[in-house]
Amino acid sequence: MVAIDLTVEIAGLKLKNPVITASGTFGFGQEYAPYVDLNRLGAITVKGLTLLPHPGNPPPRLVETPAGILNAIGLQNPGVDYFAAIILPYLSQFNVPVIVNMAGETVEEYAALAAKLSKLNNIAALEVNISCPNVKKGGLQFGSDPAAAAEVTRAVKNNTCLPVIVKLSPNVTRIETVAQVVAQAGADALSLINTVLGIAIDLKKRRPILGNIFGGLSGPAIKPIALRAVWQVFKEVSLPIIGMGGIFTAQDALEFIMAGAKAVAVGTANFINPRATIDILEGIENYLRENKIERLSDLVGTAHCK
Amino acid sequence: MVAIDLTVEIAGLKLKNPVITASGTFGFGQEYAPYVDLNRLGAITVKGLTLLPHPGNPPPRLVETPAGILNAIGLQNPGVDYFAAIILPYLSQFNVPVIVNMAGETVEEYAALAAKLSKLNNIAALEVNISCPNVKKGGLQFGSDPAAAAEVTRAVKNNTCLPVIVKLSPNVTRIETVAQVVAQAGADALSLINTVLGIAIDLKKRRPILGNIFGGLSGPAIKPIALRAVWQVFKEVSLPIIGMGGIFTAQDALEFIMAGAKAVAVGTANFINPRATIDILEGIENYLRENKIERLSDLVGTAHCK
Amino acid sequence: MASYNTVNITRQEEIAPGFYLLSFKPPFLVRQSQPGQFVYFRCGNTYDPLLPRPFSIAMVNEEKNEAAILYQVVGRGTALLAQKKELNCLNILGPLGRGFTLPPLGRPFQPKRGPKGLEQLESFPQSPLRIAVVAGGVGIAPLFFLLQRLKDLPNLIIEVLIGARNTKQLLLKPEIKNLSPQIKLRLATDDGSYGYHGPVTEMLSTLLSANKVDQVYACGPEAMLKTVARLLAKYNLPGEVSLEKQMGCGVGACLSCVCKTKGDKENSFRYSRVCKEGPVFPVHEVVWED
Amino acid sequence: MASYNTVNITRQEEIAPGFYLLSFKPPFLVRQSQPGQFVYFRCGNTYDPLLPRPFSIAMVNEEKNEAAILYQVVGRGTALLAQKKELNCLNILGPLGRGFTLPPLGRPFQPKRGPKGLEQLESFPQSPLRIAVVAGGVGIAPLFFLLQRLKDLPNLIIEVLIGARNTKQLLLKPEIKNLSPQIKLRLATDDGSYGYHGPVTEMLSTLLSANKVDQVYACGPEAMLKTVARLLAKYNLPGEVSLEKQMGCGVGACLSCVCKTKGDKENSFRYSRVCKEGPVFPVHEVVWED
Ligand SMILES: Cc1cc2nc3c(=O)[nH]c(=O)nc-3n(C[C@H](O)[C@H](O)[C@H](O)COP(=O)(O)OP(=O)(O)OC[C@H]3O[C@@H](n4cnc5c(N)ncnc54)[C@H](O)[C@@H]3O)c2cc1C
Ligand SMILES: Cc1cc2nc3c(=O)[nH]c(=O)nc-3n(C[C@H](O)[C@H](O)[C@H](O)COP(=O)(O)OP(=O)(O)OC[C@H]3O[C@@H](n4cnc5c(N)ncnc54)[C@H](O)[C@@H]3O)c2cc1C
Ligand SMILES: Cc1cc2nc3c(=O)[nH]c(=O)nc-3n(C[C@H](O)[C@H](O)[C@H](O)COP(=O)(O)O)c2cc1C
Ligand SMILES: Cc1cc2nc3c(=O)[nH]c(=O)nc-3n(C[C@H](O)[C@H](O)[C@H](O)COP(=O)(O)O)c2cc1C
Ligand code: FES
Ligand code: FES
Repeated sequence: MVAIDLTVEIAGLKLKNPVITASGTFGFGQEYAPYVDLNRLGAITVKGLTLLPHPGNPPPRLVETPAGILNAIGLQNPGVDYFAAIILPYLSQFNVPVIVNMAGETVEEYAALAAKLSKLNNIAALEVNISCPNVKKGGLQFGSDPAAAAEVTRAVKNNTCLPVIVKLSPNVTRIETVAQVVAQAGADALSLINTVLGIAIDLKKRRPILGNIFGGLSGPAIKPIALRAVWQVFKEVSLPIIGMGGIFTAQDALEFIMAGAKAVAVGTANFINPRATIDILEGIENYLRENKIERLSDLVGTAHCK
Repeated sequence: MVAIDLTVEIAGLKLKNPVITASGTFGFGQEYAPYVDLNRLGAITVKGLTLLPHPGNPPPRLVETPAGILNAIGLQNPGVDYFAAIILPYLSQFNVPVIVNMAGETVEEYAALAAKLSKLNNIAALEVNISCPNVKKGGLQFGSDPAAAAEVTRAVKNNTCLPVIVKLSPNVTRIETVAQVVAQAGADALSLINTVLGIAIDLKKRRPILGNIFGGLSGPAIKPIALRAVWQVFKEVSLPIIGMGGIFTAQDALEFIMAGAKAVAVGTANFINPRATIDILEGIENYLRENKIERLSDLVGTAHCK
Repeated sequence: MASYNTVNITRQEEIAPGFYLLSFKPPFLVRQSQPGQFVYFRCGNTYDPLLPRPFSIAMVNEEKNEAAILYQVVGRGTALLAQKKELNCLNILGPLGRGFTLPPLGRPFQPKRGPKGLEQLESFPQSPLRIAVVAGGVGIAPLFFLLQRLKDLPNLIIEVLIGARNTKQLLLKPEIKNLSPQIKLRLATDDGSYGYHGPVTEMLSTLLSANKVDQVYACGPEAMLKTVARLLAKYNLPGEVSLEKQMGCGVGACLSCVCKTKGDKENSFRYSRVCKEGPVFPVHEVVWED
Repeated sequence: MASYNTVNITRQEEIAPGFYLLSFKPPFLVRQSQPGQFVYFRCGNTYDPLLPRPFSIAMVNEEKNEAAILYQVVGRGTALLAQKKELNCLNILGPLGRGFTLPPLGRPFQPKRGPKGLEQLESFPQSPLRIAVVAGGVGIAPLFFLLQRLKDLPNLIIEVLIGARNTKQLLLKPEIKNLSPQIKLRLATDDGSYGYHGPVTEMLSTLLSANKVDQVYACGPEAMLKTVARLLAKYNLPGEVSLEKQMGCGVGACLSCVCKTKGDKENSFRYSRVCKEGPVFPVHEVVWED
């Protein structure tokens, strides 16, 4: 039996395997620790963190849709200080890189948060969620305006030595353009994709179901959209890509890798199968073994070759 | 039992009820005539027509995805002359308004097609599909560039006296902006939404499944996205909206109406249930009766009221 | 600690039209589960419906280490579940959440957050403690398991109040009577086809005004629970309610299932997770919304 | 004309591991259906899997007006279908598409499009006509129905060639023998566990080179059909093949299911709908791709 090399390098960060948890779907690791040996994960990306604690959106916050879910959690989180004092020490027990997903409503907030986080030990990388409303620019998302996306990226880069992964929104006309712009602004890697904007209506109340009206669509329903984004960005931008969006099985993960992702993140699937990450990891390994592919990296982007 | 008023007026066009077939999913009506009494439909929107016959994309053209399908038919159609000679006379036997969905690769093509169609009898309205690659501008879709969308709209308007419905693509950063711009360019109504751009990978061949690589996602999976588009456009633009995207049941249709659609189009659902249009029509009527709503129009946009 | 395992259905029975009792050998020791806790599992195998569904543990058989849920078919998931047969398997996550506190209640209240006059409770005659268990429809599910545990406790007077649409939907009547002869059962139907004609909360109101209740456990539709909360506030009595919210993960990770609970400051609130801090909450901690 | 109706399953049987024969009373008169036509229906009730699945009519019983399909479990839809029981209902659309042309073939070819030497066929001895029916795996399905019709025609010599992975997957052997003593059955397996050891097309090749066949009907994996097409071109013989493509509507409306067929001009092609112009095509009309 040949040894299979599952390691991945993303922006200087070495992961023992490509399976990462997607931000917001795995809490701070703790809740899933009874089901998953956290040490086996490629990395853990924690729930989106803000400078100050955030109460989040009024419920209902989640609604099931065909083969998907719409969520509008609204960044409920205990803030960076609590994270530093309580959560990071907990996670540091494990032998797993911690990626911190960060959010803010102004460029300054992102900058300050990056600076604070960079003083902490045991953080492997920052993932910048730019699908947040830019309150200074009328609430339009940073991620839907290439200039604002670049500004946030620069602000974070200027305040950290950690690898910076920028997480792009699919709710744009050309995701490749946003990718290019944040690459130029210094991003070290890209996460693709965040959720797709949607709503759901309550027929009985004749009102939107979610407290926030709008929500983000995730799960198998968006897999074709996410794969497309990975495909497009891989073609035009040379940064490493963490692919996500509807990855439920090893097959799904392999499709993302063939489309150009170096690593994959598992989100909604955790809710359906708390051991999804491990099942996917083992499935990828089996696939490589059966197909006599010694290095996972040999598979990245292969679907682009004729 | 009170009489229920299901009539809808869109851009001066009176429909006996709000249930329309979505372009490309109902052929030219003929194929579904064994299953559906075409006279009962609010309108039939035919497959996208071009000036000259079009062979379409190489197969595979369709792949099933979770709660959806990806298609890349590529506008295979017999061209406007064949349509005028053979199809339109066939459809004219029925007592149902015919909406002609039109496509082109240059502004001139749209203009010429509009002029030709406007000379024919028995066409109720034109639906302008702007999700086509603009060959003169490097293949970017007309619909993803507000200026190009406006140009196409004006070109069609200048060459017809028929009501002009512009069908918008969801693959844009702000669909409201495109809606506003085409409204200013003279559109009489809007169809929302066309399919969402996606891809699928064949794990065995390690290649994209579709002959065209990219395809358009439709079906229940995209319903939250389509509802969101209707909601956003209804808020900012006063043109009548034909809502579509994953409408499979009367409940779905009613949600679109509450979100702001005056009429609805049924696409992928026809494939799953060839009588979907009629089931939806009857379901809407029953809902109105049970809820003692005398006019369908009283329900349009109600989800926006607090 | 919660577990995640594949188990077989040992029995599935339609105990009333549209209501099913489904038994299984849970992947956890039923002795270690609390009434009010729930299990979380998928009713089908495809991506639609996608999410697992939460069901309260309704019944346990400690000798056989069997548990059962009692559910009503309300949508697609429960319709799929109803088609399952013996030996079909389920991937069960559980037991999850915080269950009911066994009596006497009152301890969980911090005076500063409790309703005025709570101190009175502390001076109540220690025995017997008069408990009202109030169920609306299928809300009897977690309460039946609670009754299985309460019946063995000393010095309790237990009144069970159940309200339902009609006679047929009054669930588990004989089973409750069999639990213990001490349990007094009062029934109400919306259509008057059995027992009291009207909402179950009116029966509760009568008992409360006659000063016959020291504390309450309730589960049922939100509107009913709100009325229970209002009544308990009026009479300054403690109680616990089991809430329902749409869930994502079921384990506290996604923050989907939150409800408003009282915060540290006057009129402040926080969002608590029904799957983790709940589903059972002290009635006075919940901030009820319209 | 095709119909769309709900019907009950009258019987479902696993005739070999992973292969099922499912009988139903179709909503159409089986007498009016042609071998090679198919039915289109959903295997589940939820949005995943979403589309109906096409299955060839494999068998009819005209007295009882029953039809059957023979299918292999290959994915989620067929796995769901295999779980169905008698009396479960299906919403069947059909019969759809263009079936096999009864012999003699040859008529559908326009000389300008046919292979060179086609004119020879017209001068073949009128009787008996030697027909080879070539099936790969579950491809026997439409061909069995074809045999049910062929067996009653005069002046035919019928050879049935079936290839499969292994003995177990050689389907409907006894049923074919029962059809008529005249039918000669030749079997091949990939693993050599029964009959000829190798692809079924090698048996066909031998027959063709011995000049023992006048025309061919075939159904099976695309690679097999391509080989059949190559052989028939080589020997200038007519034949028909049943193709498979992913379908959307099943009725010709969506243009999803196209395959390349010869166009009017030399080397030109057109896209033909497998659900409407097919699934059966004259073998020489198909433009085979790699
Ligand atoms: C902690 C908890 C314990 C529960 N215990 C029981 C029980 O013992 N017996 C019982 O019959 N029911 C119980 N429920 C409710 C049960 O989970 C829902 O009835 C079930 O999920 C509906 O699934 P469905 O697919 O049939 O309905 P759907 O088609 O999904 O929806 C039908 C209706 O149920 C609501 N619903 C759907 N999913 C949920 C969810 N996850 N939580 C709450 N409401 C939902 C929808 O809003 C809708 O109004 C419990 C809920 C919670 C949160
Ligand atoms: C005209 C026609 C007649 C057919 N007759 C039979 C028959 O008699 N017996 C039989 O066993 N099979 C038959 N098939 C094939 C059958 O339709 C597929 O095996 C079935 O749709 C697979 O469904 P699934 O959900 O189990 O597989 P999936 O999970 O959908 O996919 C498994 C594999 O089947 C392929 N597939 C899926 N859907 C289709 C489709 N609609 N058309 C073609 N390939 C598909 C996929 O590409 C994949 O490789 C026929 C196909 C056609 C087009
Ligand atoms: C409940 C929930 C909460 C999420 N919270 C965050 C978040 O805080 N920050 C972020 O960048 N993405 C967040 N996401 C997006 C996911 O990380 C992921 O990008 C998306 O869900 C697509 O992947 P999936 O389909 O596998 O879930 C959240 C998703 C869900 C479902
Ligand atoms: C097979 C197929 C072909 C389509 N062809 C066209 C077309 O020619 N022109 C067009 O404007 N939209 C076309 N569409 C888009 C539909 O009209 C509709 O906007 C979309 O499918 C969303 O609705 P649905 O989810 O109900 O299918 C097509 C969709 C499908 C599935
Ligand atoms: S369901 Fe995820 S936190 Fe409660
Ligand atoms: S499946 Fe729609 S045209 Fe054939």
